[in-house]
Amino acid sequence: MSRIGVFICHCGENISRTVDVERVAAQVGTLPGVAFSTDYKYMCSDPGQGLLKKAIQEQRLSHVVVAACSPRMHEKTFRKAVESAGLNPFLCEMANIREHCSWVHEDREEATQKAIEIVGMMVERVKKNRVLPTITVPVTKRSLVIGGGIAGIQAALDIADCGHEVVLVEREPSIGGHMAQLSETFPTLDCSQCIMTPKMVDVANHPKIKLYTYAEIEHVEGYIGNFQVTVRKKARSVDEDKCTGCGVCMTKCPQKKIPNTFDRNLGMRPAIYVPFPQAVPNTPVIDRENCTKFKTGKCGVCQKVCGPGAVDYEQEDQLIVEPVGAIVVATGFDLYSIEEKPKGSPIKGYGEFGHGKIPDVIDGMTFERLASASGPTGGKILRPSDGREPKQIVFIQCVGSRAREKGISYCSKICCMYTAKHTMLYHHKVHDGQAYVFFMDARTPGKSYDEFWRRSIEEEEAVYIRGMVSRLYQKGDKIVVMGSDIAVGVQVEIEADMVVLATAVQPQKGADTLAQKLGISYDKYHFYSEAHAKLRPVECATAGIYLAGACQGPKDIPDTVSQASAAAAKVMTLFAKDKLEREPIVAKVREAGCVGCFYCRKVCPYGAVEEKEIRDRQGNLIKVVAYVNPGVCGGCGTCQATCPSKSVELDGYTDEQIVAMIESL
Amino acid sequence: MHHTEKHNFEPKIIAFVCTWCTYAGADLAGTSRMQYPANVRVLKFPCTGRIDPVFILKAFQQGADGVLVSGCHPGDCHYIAGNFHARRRFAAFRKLLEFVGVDLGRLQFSWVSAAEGGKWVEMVTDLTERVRGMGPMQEFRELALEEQWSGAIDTPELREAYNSI
Amino acid sequence: MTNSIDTSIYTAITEAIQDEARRILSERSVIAVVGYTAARRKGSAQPVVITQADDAGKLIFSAACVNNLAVYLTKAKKEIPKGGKIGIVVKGCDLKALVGLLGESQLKREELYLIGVPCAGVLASTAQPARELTGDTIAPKCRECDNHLPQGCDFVPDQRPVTLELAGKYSAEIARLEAMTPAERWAYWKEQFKKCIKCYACRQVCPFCFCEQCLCDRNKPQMVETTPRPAGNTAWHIVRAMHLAGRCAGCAECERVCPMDIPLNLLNRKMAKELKELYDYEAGFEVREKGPLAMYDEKDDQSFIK
Amino acid sequence: MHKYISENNLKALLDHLIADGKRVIAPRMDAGTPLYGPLADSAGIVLDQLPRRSAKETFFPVCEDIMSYDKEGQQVTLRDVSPANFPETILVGVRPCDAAAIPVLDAVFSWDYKDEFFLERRRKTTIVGLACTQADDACFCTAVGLSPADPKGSDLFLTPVEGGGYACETFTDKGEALVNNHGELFAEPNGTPALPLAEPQTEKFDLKKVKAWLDDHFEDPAWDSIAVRCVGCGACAFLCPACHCFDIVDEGTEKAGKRRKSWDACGFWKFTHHASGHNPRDLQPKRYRNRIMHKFKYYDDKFGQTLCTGCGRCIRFCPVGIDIAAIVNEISKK
Repeated sequence: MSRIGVFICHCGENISRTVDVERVAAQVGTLPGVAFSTDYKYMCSDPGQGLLKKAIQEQRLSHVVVAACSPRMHEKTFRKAVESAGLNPFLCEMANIREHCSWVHEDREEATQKAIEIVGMMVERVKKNRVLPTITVPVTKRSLVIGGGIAGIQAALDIADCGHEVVLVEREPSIGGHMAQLSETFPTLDCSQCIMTPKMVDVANHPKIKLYTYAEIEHVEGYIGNFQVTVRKKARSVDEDKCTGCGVCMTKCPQKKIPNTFDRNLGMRPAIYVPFPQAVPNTPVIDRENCTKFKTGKCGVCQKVCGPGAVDYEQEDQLIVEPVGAIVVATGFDLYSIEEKPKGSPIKGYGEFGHGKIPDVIDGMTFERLASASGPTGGKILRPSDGREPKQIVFIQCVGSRAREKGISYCSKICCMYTAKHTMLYHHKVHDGQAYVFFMDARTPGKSYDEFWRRSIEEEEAVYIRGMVSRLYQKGDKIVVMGSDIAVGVQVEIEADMVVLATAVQPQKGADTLAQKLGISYDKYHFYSEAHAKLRPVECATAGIYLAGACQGPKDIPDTVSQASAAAAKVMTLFAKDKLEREPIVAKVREAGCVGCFYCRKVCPYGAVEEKEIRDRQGNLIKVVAYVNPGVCGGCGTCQATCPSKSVELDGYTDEQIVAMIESL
Repeated sequence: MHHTEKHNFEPKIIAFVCTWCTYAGADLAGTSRMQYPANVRVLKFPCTGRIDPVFILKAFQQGADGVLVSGCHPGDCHYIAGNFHARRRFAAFRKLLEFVGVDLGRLQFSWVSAAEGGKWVEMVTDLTERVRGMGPMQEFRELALEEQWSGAIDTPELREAYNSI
Repeated sequence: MTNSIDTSIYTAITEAIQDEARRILSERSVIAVVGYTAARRKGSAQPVVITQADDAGKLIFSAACVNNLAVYLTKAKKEIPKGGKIGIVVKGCDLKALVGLLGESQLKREELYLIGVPCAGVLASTAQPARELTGDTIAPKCRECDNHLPQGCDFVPDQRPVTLELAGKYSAEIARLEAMTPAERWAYWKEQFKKCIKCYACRQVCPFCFCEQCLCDRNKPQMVETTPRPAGNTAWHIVRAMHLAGRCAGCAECERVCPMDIPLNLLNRKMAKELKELYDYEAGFEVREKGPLAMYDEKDDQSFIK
Repeated sequence: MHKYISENNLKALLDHLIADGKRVIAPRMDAGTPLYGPLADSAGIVLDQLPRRSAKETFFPVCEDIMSYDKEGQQVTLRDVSPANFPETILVGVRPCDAAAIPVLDAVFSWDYKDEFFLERRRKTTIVGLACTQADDACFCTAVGLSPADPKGSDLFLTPVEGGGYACETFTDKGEALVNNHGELFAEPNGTPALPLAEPQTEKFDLKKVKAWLDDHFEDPAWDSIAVRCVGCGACAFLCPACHCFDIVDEGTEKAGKRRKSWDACGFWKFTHHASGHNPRDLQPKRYRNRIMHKFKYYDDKFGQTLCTGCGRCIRFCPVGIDIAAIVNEISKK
């Protein structure tokens, strides 16, 4: 028989004003199983908790019900108190007679009666409560960072500097990401590579960072603290250990006419290449699609010229399993293509801007490469078509972004600022040139941002035209840009030498596939979803996975770096303990009843349900049943409501507890 | 404001709510000192996804005159998608109850967020008043007392028990 | 009455089933064949499991072959040999249940050898198995059958059933009930459920009631009264209909076997109708990983939610 | 005592009884199904078909309360159901296969434990049997030693005669009392010949041989082939006039509840399922074996009677066509 203790709180007068607390205590004291019942002014106060603890010991209470405020307020308080008195904290329940009773009813009789029923209901519930041990999960103090752009680099360095091992996986042959492509950065105009490359080198040299470039995530298993990540290290065809980075292979490669994607196809590179001179690692990779050796079997020059014998045509993809405890996703962004509308893209094409067919209509990133000192033109702004310097240049903002009719309604956030920067860079390099900007409105919140934008107009003489461009077309060697200036309400026509489109920021291609591997959610644009927009902005709903940078939404560099450090801090918080404790409100499978229909797995929002084989002593398979991984289970109980035989049960909210409550009413 | 006038019939309303949204919304109604009829008894679940249709059936069998099921708005589920599963489950279940002859006026589903204390009050008040107008849920109560003819005993005690409800 | 239904092809089908069973058993491509065999009473048939090619001659198909044999393949039936490929004779309606079981991880297609039956219909009841198959004696499910020739089987005798155009009964009956007031519907079902004696024939023949421990057999907590009283009976049939919603493909075995004539398939057809209307889902046509109540769409109807 | 009663007078008799406050149980249509049940008046009686369930529920209800409890504070109050409250009953239109089962059941309900719930109803009930004029190929009363005109179990037995009405014969004091109390409705027998009786076609079983085989064949491969098809429902046991297993469960809440006794069936997997999880009858053939053993061996061992009256209900309504007549016939030939 249970010996339940019931404690009715007056909450000063908050409860006792409308609820006759003494009557409630007296009434519930007569319920079967209740051994002790009392009322007290402030149960949550020190003396109140003392009373509770004393009663547990003196009355040898088996369960406790505290009738007071909402459990959302003080459940933790009382469970702690109960625990310190030697009872399992989950044998304590709260009956909410304040928010749900005394505060919402005026009639003392009605409120008292209701309070008696609420407490009675919790008494019946607590009888069915079970001792729940706190669940502890070991934590593997290594983390995985996916993506080697500035977000990934920052997160990796922060975690590694804290002494924890980091596995950094980058899809491209070098880390660096988009920031390595940029010329100068707003609002300070410092050289992107100058601030970026030292960090890249830090990564390469960090004893705690294990770097996989030209690698992708193949498969992710496990849960917070205990992930098993399979990394596919693509065949580089160059042995990283042997290669000294001398670069002879690249200079000798006969196939040199491959568009350089790092330079937005403006320059050419050989079939064996590093994406850019400051690449980390500085180990070339053979582009097998374009390599003569791989296409025809003939050539093999690079192998012959390679002193250390690092070139290996036979190399195959390697699958490496890395155990990690936390994952930071920093896969970054991509720009919406101004070319033909990519298949399956959510946004409609921009035929009015030439669909990429006019060679001197380029996107912002291409302009970055033109403006970059290490770019294909050595930092000179030259037209891709004829190499002439453009004297009239038009920038068009919000290409793709904020265009609901095209399919993207969000703001890409960085374009206003980088366009302003572009006009400045242009003006610095082409002193007699004129920049025009078509814009909807300028969004410049951020430290020194608005000042920067104003400078582009006031000092660098950019002409800002509020309005959109309706059409542009090639006329001789000019591009006629037709738009409207809504500020003055006139049509504008500019004969430009070059047009730069500020195309929308989108998640990386394959963001959705990676999310499915990780079991994290994403929005309709495939940006990854944070657990809470305000309060948990760097965590995924899936425990142990964190977000950094533009994969979560468009971001500039300072925001990206901040979020990366925040994600790193979250990882370090996780790693601060050897074992992870979590509330034991998790589902458990009653294997005897489970027939393995896996309805639970079909509805589980967390992917917590696994298969488990039940075998007899001889090892013969009896059946396959569901197993809920307590580390992954979020505790929603959808599985139990769905299970036809109720063979999976959510601790803390069992059918017995709920039915006991219903039956008490 | 709710008037505490006396009625002939005080319906029993059982509410199944999720912890994160509706329970918190009901808390907010309390902290805002809003007033509503005292007929409702709240059962807290982690998520509407946990609410088994059998509980609704059980509630009616235990004498509920009305049942309210309430959780997070679509997209707000603390557990990602529990309320989406619940929505389908209850869309189907209410059709079944209707088909066996339960008046759906007694069964209310709602989304009440943690910020919607006022909506909670409205839901509870509306359902209570509606069910009050409909009168007691006799069907399940009578059914609970019915026996197969062969097992029925026409004892005075049984008669008394029957008349007391 | 001239509404008799031509079942003459059943003789040829019987022979074809026997030949095929003989072949697959003698080639040992299956360990057993689940089919029908004649029983003592005139015109009667009962399920049989044969494991020897020599027994293939016992197999028959007739209008009394009413059972959905898929139930024998579920885990609930521990008596049937498992652990090898099993041949099974299936009508179109039975096949729909098999398709459901495949989707619910209860069966594996590669472990089945499906012998499909071109079916013109079977009897509504086998209380008198010798009755001629007519528009009056035919099972209600056959009146609205859309699967006379089962698809996707490993073997189907080359026969074409001649079918009668018969008015469907379930949709009319559902419409009749829907037109009633809730109180009238309640009264209707109360009369029906009152008769129930909890013999659980409905559950035991149902291919989808494959739970090893039925929720309604549990007593801790007792979710549903187990005693055969009106209250427990009503709860049982409501819970069962809910558990079958989106899964039941209408083999109507529950209704056929109910010794108390409770129109159980009416509940299942009503739920099927609702799920079709709500989510455009129909059970039994293709093996699907998730049924309508195991998935969701963010845009699902919520007009009933305030 | 031999008498004659016309169809109209039989109905008048029933109406008189009902008017007298007696409970008259007879076959009638219940939501489309022929079932025994209390008549509101004689118009509802249906005598041309065998009711779906047997007459046993008059004495052994589908479900009945045997006790109730209340908890008030720390106090638990138990209340027994008093059989003294059972109403006086006339059970009418009972076929020989149903009526004959009732004295068979007397044996088990008044053996080591006197089941007052059964016995008090038995005392308070007068059984009016009815000879059977129709049989189908599921009927086999003759195979188990009964006949369509067997008055076993009846207090008063009616045999339909040519031209309408029934020849009546009393077999007990209760039967005589019924006739005497309503003498005006009965006439002297007029010698009209009885309608031709039903002639079940099933071969007579050699019950001794059957039992002899069962005595020696608790383990036998035949059980597997017989019952492999059994799906484990309780239709056979619940329709059977002689099956009498029951379960006792407590139902209710923490505050109040009932202890109930309801029909059980050996076909259910739960029937012998132990609390430990072990089940000695783990597979369906073992459960079906129990059904046959109980009917043709155990009950005979204990009470010298056969627990089957050949009504054929289990054959007609077995979901999977299990035919007890065929099985027993086969056994008797082994």
